[in-house]
Amino acid sequence: MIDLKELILSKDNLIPLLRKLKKDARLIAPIKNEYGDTLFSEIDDIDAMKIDLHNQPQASLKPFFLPQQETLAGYTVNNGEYSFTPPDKAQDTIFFGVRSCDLTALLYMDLIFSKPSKDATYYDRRNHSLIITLGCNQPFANCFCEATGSGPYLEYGYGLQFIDLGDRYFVSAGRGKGADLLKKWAYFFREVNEEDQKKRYQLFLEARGQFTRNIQVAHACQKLQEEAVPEEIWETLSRRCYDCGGCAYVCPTCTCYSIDDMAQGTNHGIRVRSWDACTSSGFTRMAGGHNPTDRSRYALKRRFLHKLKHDYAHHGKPSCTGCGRCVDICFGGVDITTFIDLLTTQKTT
Amino acid sequence: MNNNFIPSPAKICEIIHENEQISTFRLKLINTSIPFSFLPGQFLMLSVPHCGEAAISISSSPTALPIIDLSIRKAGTLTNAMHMMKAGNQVGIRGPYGNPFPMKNFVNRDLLFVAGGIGLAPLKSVIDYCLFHSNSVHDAAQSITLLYGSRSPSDIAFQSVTSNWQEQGVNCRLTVDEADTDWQGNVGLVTDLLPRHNVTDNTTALVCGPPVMIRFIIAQLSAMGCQDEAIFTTLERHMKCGVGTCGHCHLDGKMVCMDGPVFSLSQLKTMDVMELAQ
Amino acid sequence: MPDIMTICNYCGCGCGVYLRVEQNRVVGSYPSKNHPISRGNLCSKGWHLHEFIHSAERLTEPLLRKDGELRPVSWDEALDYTASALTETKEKFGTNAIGVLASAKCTNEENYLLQKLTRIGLGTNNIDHCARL
Amino acid sequence: MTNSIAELEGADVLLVTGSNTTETHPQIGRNIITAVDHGAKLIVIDPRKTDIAKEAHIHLALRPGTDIALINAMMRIILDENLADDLFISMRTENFIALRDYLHRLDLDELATITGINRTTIHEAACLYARSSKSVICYCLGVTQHTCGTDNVQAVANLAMLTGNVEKKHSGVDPLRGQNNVQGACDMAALPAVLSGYQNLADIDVRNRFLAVWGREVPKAPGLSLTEMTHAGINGTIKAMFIMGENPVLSDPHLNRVENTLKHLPFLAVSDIFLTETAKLAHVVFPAASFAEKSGTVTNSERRVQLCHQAIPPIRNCKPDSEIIMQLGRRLNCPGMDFDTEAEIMEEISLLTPIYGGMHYDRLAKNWGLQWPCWNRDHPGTKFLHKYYFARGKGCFTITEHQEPYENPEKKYPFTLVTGRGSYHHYHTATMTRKSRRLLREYPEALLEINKEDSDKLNLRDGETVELASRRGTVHIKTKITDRVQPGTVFSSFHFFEVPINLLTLDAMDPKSKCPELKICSVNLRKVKHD
Repeated sequence: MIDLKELILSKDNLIPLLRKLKKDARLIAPIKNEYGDTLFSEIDDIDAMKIDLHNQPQASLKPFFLPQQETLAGYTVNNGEYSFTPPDKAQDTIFFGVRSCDLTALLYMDLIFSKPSKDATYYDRRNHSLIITLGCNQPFANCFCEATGSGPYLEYGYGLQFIDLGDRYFVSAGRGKGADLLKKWAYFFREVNEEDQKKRYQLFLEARGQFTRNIQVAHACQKLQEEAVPEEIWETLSRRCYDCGGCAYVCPTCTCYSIDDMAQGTNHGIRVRSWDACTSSGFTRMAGGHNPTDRSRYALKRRFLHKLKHDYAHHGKPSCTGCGRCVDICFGGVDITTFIDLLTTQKTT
Repeated sequence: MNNNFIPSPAKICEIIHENEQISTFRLKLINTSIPFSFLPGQFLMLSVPHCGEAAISISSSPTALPIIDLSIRKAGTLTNAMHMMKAGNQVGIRGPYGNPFPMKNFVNRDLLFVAGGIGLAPLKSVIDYCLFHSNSVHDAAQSITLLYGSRSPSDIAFQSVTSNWQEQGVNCRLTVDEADTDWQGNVGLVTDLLPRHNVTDNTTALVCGPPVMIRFIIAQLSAMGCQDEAIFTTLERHMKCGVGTCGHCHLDGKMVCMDGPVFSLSQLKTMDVMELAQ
Repeated sequence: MPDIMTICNYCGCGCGVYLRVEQNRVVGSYPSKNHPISRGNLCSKGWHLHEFIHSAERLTEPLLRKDGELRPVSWDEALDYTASALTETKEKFGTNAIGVLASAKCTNEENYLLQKLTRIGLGTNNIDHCARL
Repeated sequence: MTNSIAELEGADVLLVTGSNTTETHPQIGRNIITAVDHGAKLIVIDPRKTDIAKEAHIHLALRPGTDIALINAMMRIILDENLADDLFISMRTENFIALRDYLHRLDLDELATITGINRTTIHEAACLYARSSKSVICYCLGVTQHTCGTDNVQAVANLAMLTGNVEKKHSGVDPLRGQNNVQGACDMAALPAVLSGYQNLADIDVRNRFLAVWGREVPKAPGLSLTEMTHAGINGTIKAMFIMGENPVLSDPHLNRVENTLKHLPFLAVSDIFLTETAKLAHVVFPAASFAEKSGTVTNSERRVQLCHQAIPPIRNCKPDSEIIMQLGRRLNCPGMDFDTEAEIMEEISLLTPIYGGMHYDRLAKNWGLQWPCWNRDHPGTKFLHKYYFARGKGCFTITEHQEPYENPEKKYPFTLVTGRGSYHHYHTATMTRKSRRLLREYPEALLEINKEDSDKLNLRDGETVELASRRGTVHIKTKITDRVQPGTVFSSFHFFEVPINLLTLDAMDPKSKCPELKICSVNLRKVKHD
């Protein structure tokens, strides 16, 4: 009897395996499209679409579990009667080629959306999902997952974890669905030998040495527990925040949202949940105009402290997963790494 | 799994016009088989057709169930639309959410309520609850005093309620910022009324109103010797979910909708809140 | 359905934006990383580009003023009425009594067609748009 | 723009004038900020302390409407300091001597007084700009929306030519285009005096070419400009109008006059996606498809022609504007109104428009479109203009003289009102942005920016409503006390129909560009007792 926790998949068998998986579920993987963008996309024709495992997917898995805009309920108003209908149900989905940082982010979202009771639409999608990750042998340009403890390989959380050993994948199974899958398609795999183990370990060590950015995340988290951030840091950063919301939208762990009604006619409409950004001034403004947040000075305070101070205090680790997506896109050049650099290089007064 | 965001329809049974800006909407759930209970200080997410939702604190006492009162001031789109509604119309509610006032702590205490404007709404729930239990040996408060400030005589809300309370032994002191010719009562801010009252070891203060008022009253109460643990307020923040996930009411590591909206001063002092800012 | 690439409808930067479509509704907009202008981010307007498309306030029927009020009519009626009103103006006051405003929000093809129509269909060079505003 | 947007990042000195770039052109702002972070120097000319001005190494907060005086002063200093690019001037330009002599007659102290900026600061800015060979100028409507707009633009061009900062990568003069297809609408000749690709309406060869393709003669006489059409009043020569996707009732200056003109038109047809303030005045309103419901091309600020793809079918009974125009055209017996696809229309455009000569859909689909001029199928497009020659041969220096704004503050109207876009979240008349709940939430109402010094004098609180009046009209608006504006100046956007700020603005026009002086007018403000 072979151990179903760890197996080897020859690269030749990848497409055949995915083809089987696709029979029972929607299959989503990073696809490089005609515009040169690598996006998680649904695979209709597995032979025609190019799965791209060499570039970082532009967006994380967040849009699939907490979409930019989703319908929470439909409503009707008839003769003063007001009623609501629940949204469509999720379908079984397998995600392939997910990076460690993005799965870590998903595990964080699981936590956020489990209290006080499980968020219905989020958990509906989550319960219908299986995540197959790909450990990172080579970090991307802006990555710093080592510093946030969310990569380059993972210990848990995945359905299956693939590690690229060159001509083959080292596959580890998580509990439940992942293990079942290996059992069902065992004939595609072979057992792990000592050579495979060694190579995996070697690659892991090498991967850790290849980060180009040295971001002092742990130091920053520690420092935030101990002392207040100097006002001038908030002001320097906030002056450069041009209110696009991009950092929050591309962030795999930014879960802030808004709920609004969208009328579709005089007597019906939909209640939608959509991404929101705590960096925007309307985020905290109350009806009547009063706003407890002074954006000109603290536009970024809430976001950075939430990630690095409060979540660290609550969960023992920051909710930044080091995916680096927010790094090059900030209009003012004031992303979370700028903050960490400012904070950790600043002399204590 | 229940969809956390689908409200239950409720009917507006009665609308009490409090003043030009504030009305109290008396609601009843359409489906009476839905179990519903709450404690003073908790709030609901109110849905008004096409307007979305807003967090509104319940102004009636749980002892008045199945009646649920929401006292609402015209402030934005939703509240203005609410004021256009008529008795018999339906709205949606979900909740209750948030931490209530620690009612058990109020037994045998001298309760001092300080409110400004619509801020009386959540405190009204507490006062009604206390009065309901005033004959019970185990649940009654020692005494109840209310200091209530309004901008002008025509802005005074809950007029019949306060006179009713007066009859039931509540020491009600009303004041207005600007008097008109008919006004016989106090003129000035609530902060002017407060020093005329005794604060003892047995005083528990409940404060609700505009942030500036809260700030000054809390400072005064502390100066008068009131303990941090015996001063309570309820914070108002923009909220979207009520269940601690949307992030809007995030306050220095806490969620006002889950960890509040009722906070004691000792809790507030550990947080960075504008109500205490200098 | 794969997301559709288009160009942002707001300012003159011209960001590459993907529109996310579900059941014939646009439910999201996000930047292209590879596009030379957007480079992985949009401004606040761009990130919310999809929100006005399905607004309940959209015009959905042709309207014709009857008894002082705009009332829904068929396309044929609206177009016939317009064509005859323009023809009548031309006959009565000459071609230069007609003025046309094109749009900096519409496509090149639409602007091209409109100035062509103005110049040879209506017979005037009275065409402009809000370039200066 | 003569440059590509991406080139800005490589510039050494950026001079931004009359542009609130980070708010109105966020991606261009992003390039400028990146350039600054990489060590480039930034000079901003703007009466307001905008977010981009806060990043400036030198912020020239001039008195509104004194751009020419400022640039003339800078040029004089450049001459005095021997920083002019003599080789460039002799090889590539003409009429330099006249400009030089004119500049030498100017008194620098007097110019400095006009602008309200001290001489040393102007000196510093002039030298900074002139000393670099990779200096780029970005300007926007803050330069053009003046009675002297054309001269302002010319002054900017003079400055660039004087220092040889044109014709190269990372260096040039870049007007930033406001709307997604302002550039394209101009290219397509939605203009009264040119044919597509800026071809001369009077040129007989051009006319013959159009006649051959269109099958009908193009009228000879140049047409009326937008302002001439919409401001003629009840007795104007225009008796019927067709307006596609514009809202002049809110966007144009001196609104009373626009509304009055349009209201009294015997016939007005409007095609739009929303019932705009303009559409409300129409006799016929066509429900147009939005950008997501049609395909076509648009041309951005850097002359890049890009494809837009249809995402969804037109909603309900809407139709794309192209369909509306062609159906109308056929009813008017206009020839050539039977295109099957957008690509087919572009083929005709390419045929008639040399700068679009190589713009075919199959090419545009790749590589994010093409930048004009693109003369033929093999041409790769043009990243920066004026590479080997100015469009008209040599660049011509033209003397520009300072002229006072049409209105100056005086006793009855002591403040200068500057208008523009007011936030990251709204766009023009906010017809679209207001329909987005989120964008509306971020900036829900019109605000009048006023300096604390002025608000103190008038005893105004932040958020208090004031009555704002000019010689033409009055609006009520909430104040926002800020140091973004200088004392004596107030600022407001024109996004909100509830506060139609253009009731106040001037329709006095630049005689050459016909661009109205929207940017400045004189106003008075008064506290309003309890609302």
